[in-house]
Amino acid sequence: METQQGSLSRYDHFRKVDAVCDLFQMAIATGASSPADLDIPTLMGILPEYHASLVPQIYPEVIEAILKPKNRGATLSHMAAVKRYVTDLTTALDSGQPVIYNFAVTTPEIFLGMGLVPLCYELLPIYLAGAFVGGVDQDIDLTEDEGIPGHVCSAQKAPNGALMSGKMPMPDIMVKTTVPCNSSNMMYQWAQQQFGARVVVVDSPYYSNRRAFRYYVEEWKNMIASVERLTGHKLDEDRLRHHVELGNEQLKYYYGMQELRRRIPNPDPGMHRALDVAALYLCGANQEMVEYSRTCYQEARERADSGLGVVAPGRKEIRTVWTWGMTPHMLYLPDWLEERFGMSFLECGLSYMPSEVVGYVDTTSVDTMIEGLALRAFNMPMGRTGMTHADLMIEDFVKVAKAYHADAAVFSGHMACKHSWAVAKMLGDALQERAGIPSFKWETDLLDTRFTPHASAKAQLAEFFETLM
Amino acid sequence: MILGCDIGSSVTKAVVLEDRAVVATLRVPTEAHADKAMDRVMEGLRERHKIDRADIEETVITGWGESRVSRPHASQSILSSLARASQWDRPACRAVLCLGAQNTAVLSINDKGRVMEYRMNDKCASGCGKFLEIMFEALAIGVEDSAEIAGAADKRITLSGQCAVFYESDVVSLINAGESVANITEAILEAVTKTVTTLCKKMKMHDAIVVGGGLANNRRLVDGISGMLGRPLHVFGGEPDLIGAVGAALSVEAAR
Amino acid sequence: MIFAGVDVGSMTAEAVLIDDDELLASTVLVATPDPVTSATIVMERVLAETGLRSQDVAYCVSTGYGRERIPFAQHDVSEISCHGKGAFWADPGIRTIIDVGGQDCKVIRIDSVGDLKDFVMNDKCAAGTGRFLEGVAKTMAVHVSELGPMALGGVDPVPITSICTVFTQFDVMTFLADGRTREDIGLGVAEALAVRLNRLVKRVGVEDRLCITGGVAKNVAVVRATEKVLGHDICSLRIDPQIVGALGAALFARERHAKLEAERSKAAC
Amino acid sequence: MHVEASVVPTSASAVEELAGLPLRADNPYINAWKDNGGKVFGYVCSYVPEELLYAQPVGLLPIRMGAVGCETTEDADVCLHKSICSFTRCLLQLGLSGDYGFLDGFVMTDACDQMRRTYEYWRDEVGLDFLTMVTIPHSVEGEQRFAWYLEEIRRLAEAVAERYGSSASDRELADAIVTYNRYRRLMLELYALRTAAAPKLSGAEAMRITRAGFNMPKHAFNERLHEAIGELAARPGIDDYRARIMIGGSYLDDTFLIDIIESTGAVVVTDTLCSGRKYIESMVAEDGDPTEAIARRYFEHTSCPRMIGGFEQRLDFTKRIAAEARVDGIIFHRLPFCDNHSVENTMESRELNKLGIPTLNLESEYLATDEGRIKTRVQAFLEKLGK
Repeated sequence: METQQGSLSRYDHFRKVDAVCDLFQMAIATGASSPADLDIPTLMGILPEYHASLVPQIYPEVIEAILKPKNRGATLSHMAAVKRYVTDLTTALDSGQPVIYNFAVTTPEIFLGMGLVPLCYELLPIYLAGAFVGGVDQDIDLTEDEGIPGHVCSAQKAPNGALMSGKMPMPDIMVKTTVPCNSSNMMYQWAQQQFGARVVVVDSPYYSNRRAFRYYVEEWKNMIASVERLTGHKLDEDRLRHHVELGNEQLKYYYGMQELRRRIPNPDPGMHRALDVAALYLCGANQEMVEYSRTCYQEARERADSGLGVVAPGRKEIRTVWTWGMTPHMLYLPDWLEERFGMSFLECGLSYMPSEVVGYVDTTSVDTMIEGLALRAFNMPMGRTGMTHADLMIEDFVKVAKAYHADAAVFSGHMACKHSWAVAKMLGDALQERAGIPSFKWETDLLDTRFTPHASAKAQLAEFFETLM
Repeated sequence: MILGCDIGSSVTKAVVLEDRAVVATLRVPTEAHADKAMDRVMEGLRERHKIDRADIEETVITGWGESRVSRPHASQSILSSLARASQWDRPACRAVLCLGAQNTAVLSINDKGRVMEYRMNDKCASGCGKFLEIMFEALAIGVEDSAEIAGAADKRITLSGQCAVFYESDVVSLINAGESVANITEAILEAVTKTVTTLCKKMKMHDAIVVGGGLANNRRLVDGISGMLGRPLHVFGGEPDLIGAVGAALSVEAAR
Repeated sequence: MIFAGVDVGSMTAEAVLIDDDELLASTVLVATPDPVTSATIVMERVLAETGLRSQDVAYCVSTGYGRERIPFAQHDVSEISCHGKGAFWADPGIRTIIDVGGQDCKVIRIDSVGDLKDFVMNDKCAAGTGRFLEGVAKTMAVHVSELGPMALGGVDPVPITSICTVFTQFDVMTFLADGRTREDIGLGVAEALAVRLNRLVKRVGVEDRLCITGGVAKNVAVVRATEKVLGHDICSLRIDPQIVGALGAALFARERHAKLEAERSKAAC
Repeated sequence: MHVEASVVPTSASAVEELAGLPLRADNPYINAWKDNGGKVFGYVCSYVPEELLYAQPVGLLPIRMGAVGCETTEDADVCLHKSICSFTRCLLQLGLSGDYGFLDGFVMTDACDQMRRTYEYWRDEVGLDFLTMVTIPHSVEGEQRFAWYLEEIRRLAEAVAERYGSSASDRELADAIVTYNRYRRLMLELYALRTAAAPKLSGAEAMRITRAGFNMPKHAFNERLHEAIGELAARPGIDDYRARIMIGGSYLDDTFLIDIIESTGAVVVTDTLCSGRKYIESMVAEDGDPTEAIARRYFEHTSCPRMIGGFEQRLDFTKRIAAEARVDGIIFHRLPFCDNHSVENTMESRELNKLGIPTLNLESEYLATDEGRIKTRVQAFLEKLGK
């Protein structure tokens, strides 16, 4: 572990994410395959004080999950990639780069191409909520104490609280696509007002058609021009190409895994969906992230080739599509369900990106690269279905349910996500009528662990799998 | 003889089946202690029905207290118990509505009595028995008398609000505004009727709906829901609150 | 001169008589569903206590939920202002008041003369109110007044996670079933309530001195827990915290009467 | 199309007629319009270019849909989860229950996530002869965004032409523009009567009259409003009020909140609602290409909170209106789950409080019944103002 300095030690969120990577890597390095095998006292003895102080806050279920053979490789490589990303980010910030936050569906490549290391505003709270008990609850409270109501999305309340408490650096620029919702758009305006951030808008038109896409590409070009103007960093073709190529390679494995998950039994562990999404948000960021994707793909591939699935052999597999998405603060949930009920997690609203539509970014010229990245953003989770008629989301999931041979659907509705709650009924009916599978809807919050406590979430899901399956 | 017990958080319901026929029924307070409740059941069976532990071939438990009973027993999920009991009561049954103290559940079941889909009142307590208890406490009347009291209503009041607590303050405001108890009672029952009906409509329900649970005794509710659904509701054989217990006991019969 | 204040809430009704600046008498009773009945009874009681007759009262102000409908009150003032006024009379050093009522709680900020400066009221949710505690007490088959002392014996507070008052009662039942002690449950509930009050206080900020009014102020466990989360001492008033609203109303009665007198004499000459 | 001739006013007094105008199926003007072969189009959002519809030779009457009088949302709740705002659910309820059966068309926008997501239910469950959407960029900066909006409304015009076989000439558009500008000027006169030292009408009366304007052909409304203004000007003003209040926040067309405020002796003298003062702000240019002029006005008028980068402009608007009406305080209202206005209200309150303008933030359902709790807050707010 390198000695921490600069913004890495100054900002608690950076430090914490970096430390949790160390901890997970260490735990796996011990070779233990379950928490019982871990010699905690000895480990605590050799851990730096800060790291040791974090150990008791980590979800035991997460430790249990990452130590399992099926999750070890992916976790190790993912943590390495995140550490590398945090290092790149903090190094850039320490060398005086402006603080630029990007919304999840604007690809990092475009900023990396300008020699900027962007930080996805929502990303670090998502990691921390997954690893630590009540990970970002206090940050959410800080924001609500300012008068922001409970029904506003915690994906922005958490980072807002982190900014208020100095856990993340104050923003210079924030780049926001106006997809997917009013809630996030209001919270970026709030950040502009409270922290004096400069918000650059990428207007995402309603409709998902050619005309809308042309407009969207224009919006991207204007955004790039604004960021160039505000930062003095110019988009460099070769630098952009380098990161786009990394991204393309990552996508190759991403699509590959989507294919593998259609197999029976499904060879791809459910807990990876959350990691994959985080990886997608950081697509093209570094070589290690490519390694992560390759590791996931190859491990799944080997399982598939030897006819193995993530569900114990001989056990009935319950194949599920998660029509809203996973629940970040319950990172371990898919693994828990695989173990208890033989559930396998095929695809979710936050992981589905149609390869036949998005494909790979054409690296011929700056223009083709910008268009390609815009196309990916346009069809990324949230980007694709968040700002158009509900039909697209419904068609996508009926297609997925059929192509992936799903037995059931689970809608883990994030309470703040009004536009998807308005579709839930149509979606459930369509899946029942056209794919013949039942849907289970439950209410939760993306990051706030108090909305539906883990115990009650587990009880509700257990009831569903016990009763229907 | 098979003993089926539905240990609710406040009341424990028990039935004894012999050849799929009810030979004894019993209700005892749970008082938050599942084991004690089971002892009381055994005691009651002995004293009131002359049925000894030895006569019971098997005991099947369902409901809130199931996991809290230390004595060995078979267990059943409450939802499958509801499904089984309903079809036992009415073989044509393809849907169940259970109006319990803590939960309102709607199930659609196939001809084998298997649960195909279900909906329950989620975080929101409105529409469950406990909710009515609390509302009527504010009015100082009993749930059992509510249907009759509501009969005297002479004015239609609409209660908005989404959860029990919202309703409660609405009710208090109405009381303070001098509304008659009858009118408020009717408004509360109407609100619950709508909540439950909406829950039912969220799911494709096939005809022949059996309704069970303690609230199924409330004619005003049952008729109201049936009216809004435009479907007949069959109240579970005589003692609707026993539906869970009967279903649990039937699981053994089913197994054979 | 005698002034009266009557405070009709959703759970209790209080009446206070003052003679100029002296607190003559006060009465608290459990409210009936009808505020007018409650007000009438509580006023009769307080008068009976002092042997005074209703016509001896120079001016009466009502507050609380039924405030507009009290026939014998000449004027009504919101309970928010009344709690500020009453607490300030009891202790002029008070700047922040947490009032936990039957179905809602308020945080009230007052200035150096006891006038309302700012306030915040819980959104439509009875979580963290008197009714919340009552429900819990009922589930544990104890009187709500026993909850505080009992909770002080708690060592390992249970986690109260449910936000819904109704479901909290089911949680409590489950804790009992799982063999948790009433003390631990009581403490868990007190801490949950303290956390909710803290969230509310954060919205308007706190300025010393701080006090709690309403029935819940008598719950030692809640008061201590709140002090802990807030990181502020809570001073206890020299009067029954439950009558603060009614006292404030009586003080407003005195003010209002003086104002009207002044106007009348101005009109006369 | 002129229908006023075929409508027998319910009252000789224009104020009474407008303030008491029946809604929906009982509305005599809407019925007369249809009897004359006209079509009635509904819309909800103030980004729908009414002139463009009103100008159509086929005779399109745009009415702003509200849900006043809706008593339950039981059917809408089957479709929409409870985390969808109650106005959206009430409106869909009226659609499902047939109360809006008289509508020929509905022009929606994507301004609000919750409303836009009911499009499919209106299409599949309610069913209308004509249903379309005008989509709006989330920022008004930059010509390409305006161009998108302009294209959207040109497409709306084309769709209408395609469906009804005729389209509005520039002349007809220009007439509609004149009519609507007159409507806005008259409404501003009405507001001037409200903001007088001794207001000539209560906030509740004003809202009812405004609502009539949403539900009448503007020709007819302009005439009656003109008379009403005369009647009101002749009235003695209200001079015994306790405080001058301005309201703002979520969409509001029900007098529930104003009634509570005015029951405490205060008078609501103005607002910044998109269904009120903001709605009549700024005119359409009467020269140049009419469609483009219309687009400019609708796209660039004081924005909805969902418009990123428009906060300063909205705050300035609030300050200006508050000063114009010399208000003692501002009451911001939000519907539960309304993201746009809940955050906007909090942002505006902070800035206004810094300037010493007192604000109160309230939340209540569209079908609110908790009068007591709201009144307590309002009364305490007035007491805080020393009123």
